[in-house]
Amino acid sequence: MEDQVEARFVVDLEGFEGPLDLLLELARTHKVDLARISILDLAEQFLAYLKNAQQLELRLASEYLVMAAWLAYLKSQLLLPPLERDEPDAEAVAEELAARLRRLDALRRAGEALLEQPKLHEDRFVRGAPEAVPVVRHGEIRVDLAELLRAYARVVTARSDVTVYLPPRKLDSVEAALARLSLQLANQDWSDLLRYLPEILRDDVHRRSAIASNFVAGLELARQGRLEIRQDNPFGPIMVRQL
Amino acid sequence: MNEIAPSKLIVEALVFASSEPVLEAEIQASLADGAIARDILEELQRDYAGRGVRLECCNKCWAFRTAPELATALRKFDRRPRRLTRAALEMLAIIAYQQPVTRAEIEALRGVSISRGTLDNLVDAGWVIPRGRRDTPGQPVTWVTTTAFLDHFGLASLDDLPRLDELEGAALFKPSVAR
Amino acid sequence: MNEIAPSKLIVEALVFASSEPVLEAEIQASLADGAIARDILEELQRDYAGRGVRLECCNKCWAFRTAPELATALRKFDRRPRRLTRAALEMLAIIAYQQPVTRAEIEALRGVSISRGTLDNLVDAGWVIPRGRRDTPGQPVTWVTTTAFLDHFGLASLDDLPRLDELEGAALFKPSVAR
Repeated sequence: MEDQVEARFVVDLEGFEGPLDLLLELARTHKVDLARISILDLAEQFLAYLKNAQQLELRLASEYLVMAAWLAYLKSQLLLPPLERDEPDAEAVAEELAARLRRLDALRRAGEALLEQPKLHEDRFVRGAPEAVPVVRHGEIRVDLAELLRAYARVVTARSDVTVYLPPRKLDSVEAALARLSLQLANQDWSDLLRYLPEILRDDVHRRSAIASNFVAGLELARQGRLEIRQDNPFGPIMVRQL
Repeated sequence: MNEIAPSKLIVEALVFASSEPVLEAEIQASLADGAIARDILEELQRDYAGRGVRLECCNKCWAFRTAPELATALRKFDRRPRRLTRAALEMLAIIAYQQPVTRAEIEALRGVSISRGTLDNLVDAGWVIPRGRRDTPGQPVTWVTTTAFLDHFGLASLDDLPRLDELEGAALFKPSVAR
Repeated sequence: MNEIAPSKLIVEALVFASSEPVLEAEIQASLADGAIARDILEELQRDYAGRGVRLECCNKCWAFRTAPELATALRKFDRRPRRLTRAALEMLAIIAYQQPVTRAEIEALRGVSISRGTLDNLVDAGWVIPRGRRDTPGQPVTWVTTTAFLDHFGLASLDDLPRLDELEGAALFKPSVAR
C-alpha cells in the first residue's frame, strides 16, 4: 500500500535538463498551446511539481530553486493589479519566458525531425567495398623564411651538441706541491717559491699549474703556521721560509 | 547505345570508388580542360534517379548512397545507429540551425550548462567542428556543423533543414551577439 | 522512363553496400518469390556495360568494380597546400647556406642519412638543382638553390640570408641547454 502511494508521486528530476526543460515538459504534458502559453498556469504547475519533489526529500539542484523563486515572484507580480506592481512590465517578462520556451520547443522538434531523416549506415548505405584511388599531391608547398631559418639554426645547434672528449691533462696537483714544499723547505732561509717546482716540466701548461699549486700549497702551510710567506712588491718574487 | 564521354566515365568511377563524399573541386581537378564536373555530376544524378543507388550531393561533395526507401530491404547490413541523448540531439539542432554558435549561447538557449561529454560526442561523430571565434570578450570559439553531418542525415545543404517558423526572424540571442 | 522493378533496386543496392562480393544464392534469398536473382544480375550487368562502373561476376559472386580501363585515368589531385617535412626543411636550409654542397656533406651535417624522396621533393618544388661536381673521389654532384627558391622566400640574393650571428639575435637560434 505504502509502496503504491510513493510510486504515484515519483518525481524524476534526473530526466530533465534543467528548469527550462522541466517547464517545457510540463507545458507539453498539459497540452498547453505554446503559442498561447499561460505563464501563470505554468508557474503554478512548476511550483507544485517542485513542492512535491521537496516533500519526497529529493535533492534539488540550485537552478531549480532559483527558477522556483523567480517564478513565484513573477506569479505574484502578474496577480497584482498593474498599479501596485514593483515591476511594471511583468507581462513582458512573462512573454519573454514564453518566447524562450517556444524557441526551445522548436529546436527540440527540429532535433526530432533530424532523427526522422534517412540516416547513413541505418537507412542509407555507403559503398561497401571502396577502391583506393591514387592521390597525386601537387599543392603548393607552404613554408616561410622564418621556418627555413629555424631549421638551419636547429641543424647548427644540433651539431654543437656533440659531446667532446678532451684527453685529461697531466697537471701538477696541490697535494704534490705540499709534499714538495714540506720536504725541500727544511733548513732553508728566505727563498723564491718558484725554486720548488718539479724537476721535470712537460710543457707550459704543466709549468703554470705547478706555479699555481706551489702558491696554494704555500698559503696552506702559512695558514698552518709552518711557513712564512712574503712578497715585497707587486709582481715581485714570492719568498718563503720555514718556521 | 551511345558511347559515354570519357570524362563522365571518370567522374562516375571516381565517386563510386569512394565510400566517403568526394569534393567537387577534386573531381574537377581530374578532368581534362573544358569538362565541367558540376554538369557531369548533375547528369549522373539524373541517370541514377529511381535506381537502387543514388548520387547524392551535399555541400559541394558527392557520394553514391543506397536509396533511402530500400532501408527495410537492406536490414541485413550492419547498422551503426548512433544513440544520441536528448541533450546531444538538442545541442546538435541548435548548432545546425544557429551556426556559428558559441557554447555559452547554446547554454543560454537551453537554460542549462552543457556537460563536457555532450559536445565531445558530437565532435567524435564528426558532425560539429569549431570554426572561428566570436568577436566578443573572451573571444569564444564558435561551432558549426560539418559535411559529415549533412551526409549522415541525408541533407543536401543546410537549406534542407526542416523550416521552423518559430526560428524565423527570431533574434535568438540578445544583442550580446556581435557579428 | 519505366519504373524499375523493386527486386532489381534491391539487388543493385545490396551488391553496392556489401563489403565482399555477394553470393548469388544470398541475393536470391533476399528476393521475393518469383524474382530470379541470376536474371536480374545479368540485366544489371548489361545496364552498367560501357559505364564507369561494372557489375562483375566471379565464382557465382557479384561485385561492383570501377572499369578496369579507367585505372590509369583515375587519380585524385590533391591541391591543398603542402608542408615540408622537417628533414626536407633542414636539407633546404643546409643547401641554402652551404652551397654548393654534396649529399654526403648534408648527411654529415644532419648526422642522419637522407631518404631519396626528401631531395626529390625539393627538386620537384624547383628550389634546388644539381650544379657541378666536387673534385673528390667519386666526384659527387653538388647541390645549389635556384632563382625560384629566392623568389619563394622573397630574397633578392643569397646575401639576403641572415648570418648565423644575426639569427642568434633574432631569437631563432636557441642553443640547447647543456644536458
